[in-house]
Amino acid sequence: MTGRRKWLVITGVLAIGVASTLLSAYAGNYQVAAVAAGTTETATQKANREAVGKAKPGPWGYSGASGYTNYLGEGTGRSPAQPVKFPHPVHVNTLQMNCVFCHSSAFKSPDPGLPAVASCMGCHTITAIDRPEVKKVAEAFNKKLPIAWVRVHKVPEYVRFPHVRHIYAGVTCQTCHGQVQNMEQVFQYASLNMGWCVSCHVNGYSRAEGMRAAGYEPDSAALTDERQGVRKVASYDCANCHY
Amino acid sequence: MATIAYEPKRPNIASANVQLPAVRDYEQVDDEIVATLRPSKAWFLMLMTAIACLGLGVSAFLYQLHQGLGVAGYNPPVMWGVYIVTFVFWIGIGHAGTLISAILFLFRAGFRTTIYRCAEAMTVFAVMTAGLFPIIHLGRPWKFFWLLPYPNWRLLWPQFKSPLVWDVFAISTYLTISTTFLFVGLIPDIAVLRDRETNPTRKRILSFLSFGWRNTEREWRHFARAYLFLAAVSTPLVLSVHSVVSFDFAMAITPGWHTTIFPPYFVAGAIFSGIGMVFTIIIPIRKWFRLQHYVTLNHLDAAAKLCLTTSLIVGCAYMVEFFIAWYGGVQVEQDFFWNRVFGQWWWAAWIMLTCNMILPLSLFSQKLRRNPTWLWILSIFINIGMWFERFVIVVPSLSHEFEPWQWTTYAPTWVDYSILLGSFGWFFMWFLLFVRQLPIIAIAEVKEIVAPRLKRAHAHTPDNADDYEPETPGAHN
Amino acid sequence: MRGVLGHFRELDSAVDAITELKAARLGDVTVFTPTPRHEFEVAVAPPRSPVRMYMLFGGLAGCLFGYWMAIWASAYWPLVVGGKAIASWIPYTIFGFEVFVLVGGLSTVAGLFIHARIPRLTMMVGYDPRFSRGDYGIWVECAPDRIASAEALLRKNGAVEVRGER
Amino acid sequence: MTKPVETANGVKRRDFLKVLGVTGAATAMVGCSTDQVEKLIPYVTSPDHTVPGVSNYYATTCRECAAGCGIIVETRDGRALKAEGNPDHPVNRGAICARGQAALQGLYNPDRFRGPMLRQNGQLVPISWEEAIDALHKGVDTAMKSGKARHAVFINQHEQGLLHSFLDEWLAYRDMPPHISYDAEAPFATIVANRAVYGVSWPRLDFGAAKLIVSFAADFLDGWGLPVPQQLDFAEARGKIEGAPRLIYIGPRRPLTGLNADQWIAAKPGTAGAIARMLAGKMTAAAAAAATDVPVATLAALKKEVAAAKPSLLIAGGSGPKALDLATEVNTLNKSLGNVGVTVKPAEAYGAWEGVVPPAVLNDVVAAMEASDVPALFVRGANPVYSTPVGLGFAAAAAKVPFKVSFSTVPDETTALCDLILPDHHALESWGIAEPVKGTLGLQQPTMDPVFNTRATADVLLASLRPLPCFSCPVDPAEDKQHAADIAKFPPDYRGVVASHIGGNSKLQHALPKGLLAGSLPGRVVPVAKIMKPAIVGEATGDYYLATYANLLMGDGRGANKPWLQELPDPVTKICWQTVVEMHPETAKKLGVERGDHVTVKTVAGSITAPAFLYIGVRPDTVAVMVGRGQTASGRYATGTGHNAWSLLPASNDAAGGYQLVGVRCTVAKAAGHSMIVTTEGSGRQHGRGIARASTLEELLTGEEHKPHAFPGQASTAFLPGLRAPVAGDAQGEFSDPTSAQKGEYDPKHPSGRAKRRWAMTIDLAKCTGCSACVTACYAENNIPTVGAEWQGPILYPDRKFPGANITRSREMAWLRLERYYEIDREYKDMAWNPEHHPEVRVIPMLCQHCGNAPCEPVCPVYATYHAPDGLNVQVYNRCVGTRYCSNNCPYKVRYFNWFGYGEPDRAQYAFPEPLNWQLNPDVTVRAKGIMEKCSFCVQRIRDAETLAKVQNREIEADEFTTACAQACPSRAIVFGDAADEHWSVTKLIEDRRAYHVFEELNTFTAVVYLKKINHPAPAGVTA
Repeated sequence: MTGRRKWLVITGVLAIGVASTLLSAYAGNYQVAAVAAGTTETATQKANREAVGKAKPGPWGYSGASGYTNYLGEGTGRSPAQPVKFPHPVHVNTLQMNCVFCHSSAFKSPDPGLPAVASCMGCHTITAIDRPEVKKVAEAFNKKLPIAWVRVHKVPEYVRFPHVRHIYAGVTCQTCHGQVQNMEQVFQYASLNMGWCVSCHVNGYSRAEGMRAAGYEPDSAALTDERQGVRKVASYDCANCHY
Repeated sequence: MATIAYEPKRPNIASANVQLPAVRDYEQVDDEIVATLRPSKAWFLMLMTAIACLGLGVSAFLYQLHQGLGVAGYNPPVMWGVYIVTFVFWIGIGHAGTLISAILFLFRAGFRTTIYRCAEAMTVFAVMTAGLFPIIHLGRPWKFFWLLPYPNWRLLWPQFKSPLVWDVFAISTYLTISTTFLFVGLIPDIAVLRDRETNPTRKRILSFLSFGWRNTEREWRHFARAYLFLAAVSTPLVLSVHSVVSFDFAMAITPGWHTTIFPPYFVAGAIFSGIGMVFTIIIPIRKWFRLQHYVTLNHLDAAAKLCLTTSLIVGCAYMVEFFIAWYGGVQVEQDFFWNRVFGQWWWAAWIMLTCNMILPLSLFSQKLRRNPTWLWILSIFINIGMWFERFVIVVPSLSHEFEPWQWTTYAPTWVDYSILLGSFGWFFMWFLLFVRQLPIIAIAEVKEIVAPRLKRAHAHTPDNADDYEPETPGAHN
Repeated sequence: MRGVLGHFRELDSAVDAITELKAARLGDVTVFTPTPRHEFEVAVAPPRSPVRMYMLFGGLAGCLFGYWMAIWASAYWPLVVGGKAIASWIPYTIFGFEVFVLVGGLSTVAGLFIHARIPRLTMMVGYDPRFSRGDYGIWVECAPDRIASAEALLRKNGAVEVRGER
Repeated sequence: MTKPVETANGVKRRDFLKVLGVTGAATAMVGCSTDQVEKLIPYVTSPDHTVPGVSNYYATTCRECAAGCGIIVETRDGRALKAEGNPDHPVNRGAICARGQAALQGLYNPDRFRGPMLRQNGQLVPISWEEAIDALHKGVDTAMKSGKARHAVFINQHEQGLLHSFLDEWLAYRDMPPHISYDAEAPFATIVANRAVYGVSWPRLDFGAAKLIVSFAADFLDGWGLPVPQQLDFAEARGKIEGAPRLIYIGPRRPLTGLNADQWIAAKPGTAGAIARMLAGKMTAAAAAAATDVPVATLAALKKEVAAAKPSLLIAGGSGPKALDLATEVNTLNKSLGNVGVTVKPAEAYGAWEGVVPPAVLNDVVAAMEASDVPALFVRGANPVYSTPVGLGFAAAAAKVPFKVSFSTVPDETTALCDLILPDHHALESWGIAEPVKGTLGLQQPTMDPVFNTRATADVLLASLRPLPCFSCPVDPAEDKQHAADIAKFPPDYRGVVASHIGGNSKLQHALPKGLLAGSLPGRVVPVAKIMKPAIVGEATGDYYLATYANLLMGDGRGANKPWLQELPDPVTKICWQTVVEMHPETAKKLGVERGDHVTVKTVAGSITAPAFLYIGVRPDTVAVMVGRGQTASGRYATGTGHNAWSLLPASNDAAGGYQLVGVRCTVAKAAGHSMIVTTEGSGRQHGRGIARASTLEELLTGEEHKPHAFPGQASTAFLPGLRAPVAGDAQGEFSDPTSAQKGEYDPKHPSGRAKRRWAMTIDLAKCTGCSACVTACYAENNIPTVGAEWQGPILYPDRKFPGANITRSREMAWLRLERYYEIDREYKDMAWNPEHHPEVRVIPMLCQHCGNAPCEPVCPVYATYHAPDGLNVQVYNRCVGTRYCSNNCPYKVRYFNWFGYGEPDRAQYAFPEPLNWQLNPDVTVRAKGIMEKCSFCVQRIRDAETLAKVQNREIEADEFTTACAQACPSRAIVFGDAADEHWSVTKLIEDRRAYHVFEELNTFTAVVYLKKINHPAPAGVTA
């Protein structure tokens, strides 16, 4: 080995080490490419954003197409099969149902809540009663059995995440959960790791970005805010979430 | 050089002028030191004992890891106990090596030459042992890496104002630098071993470890420079490491900890305990390996003087602590010191005072300084005393703080003791492996003080041949 | 590379040979010695070792990095502890110092390695295992036409063995 | 409330609720568990008015003692989480004691009966309710047919309400005599004397109106009478500072009331009556002194003082042989001193003891049972096998009863004897009604669905009347018809009983939110105990007097299986998980006994061997033992913990029919063995450190405040600033520069606005009695594990295999502790008995002081503890690596470490065995092993208040919420709030002239400010 090659190898290994440390450290912290205030979204950014919304889970339950799959196992893209194949797109996009129609306590409780089986039966005693998945629901209801959904988004037990505070702050659901309205099967959209949470708390939340993340165009007030660089900053005190 | 022996039987040798009269030439050095590397049955037995102790410690630690720290004898608010005591103890031990190899090198103290390798290896292994304890003592040891500054997705960094983070830096720097120092010094010696080795596999390994050292004058020149500067930079490092460790205590407001005297007091104590451990190790080694003509009584005498000096400093520090507690007039502090010496913890305090302050006074006698048996016995007392010094600092302070309602006592359990024993197993395992694999005495440096072969002049005669001790084996001519 | 290796038993003969070789300007002289001796340093009169510069610059860089790291990380997520300043430079001196020693020490060793040209994988040309034991060696790297005079010079100064090598 | 949904595959509603508590799944924090498959299970049908993750509050009545305090139970996702005082309730006015808090641990007690059980071949086996009711039916039938039904016995734990008349009606229908409303804790002599002198069983005692309070062995702050209202009134009176009453306590042992007293007169056991007679002028001071062994000068001074102080309040307690004489004499004295109507208010009587039956009635019962006359024994709630004097021989007699039924919710010594167990609902699952104060009804409603397969006793009794699918009854249509007509007189269920009493369902629904309405309960004629055994004192049988007593926590033994109450140190001795023999150090010296050495106490009735405890608050001729521990079959926490002091008591009553607890003669002898004392006390004196400070009114008024603790060379003890600043002591660098733009969240202008606040607390030591209710409130709110159970101790220490093993290693986890200091200058063991002088006692609640310059913060290597912008000293559990350095550097020693996995269900040390874990607060992380925890100033409540304010688009209002300890405090000594906002009451209290910080010389700038205790020395004219 010549001297030059030796030093090349040494520095190369060091550089790879540093790069992979940084990558593993910060992957998942920033997933929605922040669009600087006052500038418009580039075509790539737009394509990425839309790809995220339309992504489907991959063959191993991981969404390769989400664009943000973290290969270090932080759970992004995780998409467990659910006992009932509930089609969010049909309910949200086609039927224009709001998220809080079913997840009704999201704006009054730390806990977003899941619809009671009876809520499903409010409509499904009349509509689509012959679909196999709806039949499952009806059967559960008749047997007075709850449906055991598999949890997709979860923060650890030592984290308090009050949904109500975020809803009142104007954060769109899709900011954290992704465009569930376009997901045939819900997958974990964001890494939900601490850096990801904190980035938004520190750098602030732009309503326009949130609306774009939700898949619709920002309203004029949001656009004005964005032009003026208004971002909603939150507390990043540790005891905000950990107690 | 003039002979400065006033009396042949009771020589008083300047520390800088310690010679090796019984070592005649370079070949003898090579042969005698390489000869120490043969494993023996006794060595295996000792190694197995060390590994068994280590095994016990490891099992106790695993048990503690599973059950929780509660299996150790903690008695809040005594939240630190045997582990931190042992940590400081080993860190202290780890001070002698670099002191001897670096500081005494800068001071040109000749008696360091034959003992420094041993002391330096001891340092590295002691710091390796010490470094385990802050992790063992953690409530969640698997999270220890949170103390290291590395980029992470929590976007959080260590708290750099904490003395524990200072510790992390001080100890890891110290371990790195002392390991480097040891290894750099070993390179020429490994080259010697390489050139003497006949087994091709071992030769290959040694070749690799010697980095292709060729003994050229160029190599020696840069080596000397690097060695000098490493020594120069290690000198403040040695002083800083135990100062930083003492900050763990001095930065706290706990009575008995909150004193400005701690850094010098700890450094002196560390050197004292380190020399003690050097005696504990080198005296059997010189006997078993028949190296009495390398580590001569003059060497031991000189080291014992250093030991005595540090003992006096430590004793003075104890007295100053008591004086300041009284003179400072802070009642909490006064209560605490009374309780330490005459109250609840009198036994620990008196073990400390006896072993560290009173017994070493015997070293004022040159007869005892030159008595290896006494030095060895004393060194055991010093080891015990220095362990208890740390115990006396850590435990009584915590058990007798500001809040009388929370005064308690402390009793370690078998888990504490097993892990303490395991630490000795760990240390001696490494040390035993070292003594049989690598030269315990620096070959190249010994050669430096041995007279070279000359064509014109007569062979160099030692100046102080009279100081040669009759207990040395081998011919004396 | 080609030259002559002289093998000496005594220190003063080797020193004499070096002095003469240098005067004769036969070629580059490499001295092998089992232990560093001042006599060689005088005879070879090499330039000052630059290793100390590694210590200086490595140490300075480390010191700065130590301070910077502590200050930057504290200010990155400012949390007040015990009413102390966020960037408390006084305690951060410890980081300045420790990283100074760490980087300085390691760069010194790097300097040693670079200047002593180790690790060396091919080393056995012009080397003899006896040089690590008790004997001295002089390797004169010279043009083929000067080999004979070099050999003569070495022998004259008391070399017990002289051999040409390439 | 919804009915539980039982499902085919075993998913019960309470199971899925476990995972529905999404925001705060109460599992231990063991790390990020995103990889685990976790199920989210919704309701099948949403219950009305229930939002997942949002608490509902139900007003109900506490049944832990007879007082009938109003409580509000917080429930979330169908589970009761916390009991808090009902602020509108006339008895407890929002406060709640430790025992009331621990009702939840009765509700979720892991040892509760899961359903009805029948004894077959000596073993209790589970049966179905149909079988159980059938068995009851048959048993009652047999009893009736035996012709002895009029001797049947129904012992019910005394409680106010309609159950009295309901039971009596039911029993009458079955030809059985009225039931016995039993309460071993009832101060019967006082009740009888009150009825005789004041005409009500329990008048309101208005401490605030009195200038002098003299308690004759009435421990009114700790378990005697109605602890909460008494404590509220007393603390309020003491909190007045100017015009606050002086308190004198008379009795052989110094209980909590004695510790709070300005003077303790240590009269011989059972002789306080002599002092009362002396005060009444029926006895000379010298004679009284001879009888009581108190210096004459003390008594003369007392007489002068009582005569001078108008109005005064004399309270008679006592359970000696002549307790009734004492109580009558004292009540008469009150009358003659003109205190009735002024400090004693019969017009505002409490209903607590209406209908309670004297324990002496049991003498008849035992005699009848011994004679095999009793065909059936029914027990509900009470535990007469345990909580009766061993001399009565209840257990042996009860064994002769052929049919024994228990309606108790938890196993105890009595159920261990019973043949049929028909577990009632816990009080928090039940309907009921009480008349806590004359003219006001307190409602009791279920706060959650029953935890187990239990049924209300009234419903069971009703069901047993109905023609069931009765397998064995003879079928006779005529009889059936008659039967149906008879039972039609009874309402369909007990809820119906309650509803019909107050006028129908709609009225009930209307009244439930407040839990209160006007009305009254039917009176009940108390059966008179016919046989009264003469009080025996056993003069000849020993050299010492025995004084047994019950404290509020264990009571007569009913608190013993609740780990919160076992773990909470007794407010006086500070002992938990253990029964000790309290003796004066001089006595111990005489016996050659040291602290912890075993001693055998022997009376005519029995003996116990327990460790000796040196207590300077007990006369040298007396030893004291607490009752309430030492059960043999009362569940995992109680069984084998401590010793049973009931087993020392002979069957001896006073003239009123109450038990004689004090004054039995005993011998005390050293026994083999030594035990560690399970106590949380380190050193019981302050060593001059100025932790709990006191002053006198005179010093306050003259400005010559007592400054006993001068720290040489230290900063002045003047009130330091810092507290007012949002971030105290942020003294250096960028962040202290007011013009700096880089303060981050510490800038008051930061959008989060956190830095505008400084949460702080004041604790008024003049009010604090040391009752420790705040401690239990803290346990309940913050998921603090109890660590004292035997199996939680260090597993492999051969010397620590006993309950409280962890506590002998000071590993209790109480974030808030009550320190009790004697103002003495030497160790207890060196204290001599001096009847003239008894040391002053100070108590101080010690919790995290949330220092502005917290010493714990800068030593943490990972920012697990730091100073939040709103002034909190935060502990981030999930960041903690467990170096424990913070605790070392905390001068207040208020940080607690998780030595074991107390919060991890799969460990031996798990502190919340199912279903105790249902109580865990979902807003607070359950800490894993290896991390530090401490008081958080109830940060979850702060965050909740902030969220609420945000959602309602407003600012947090002053005094809008408070911490759990402040909320519970029956002395109202703790006030919490924002010290940076002048509208909060805490801000004014901080300015009080009595305010001080503990260890202010350490410049910690604490956020907890104490207000000095005020001592009330005897007025100048009367000093002896």
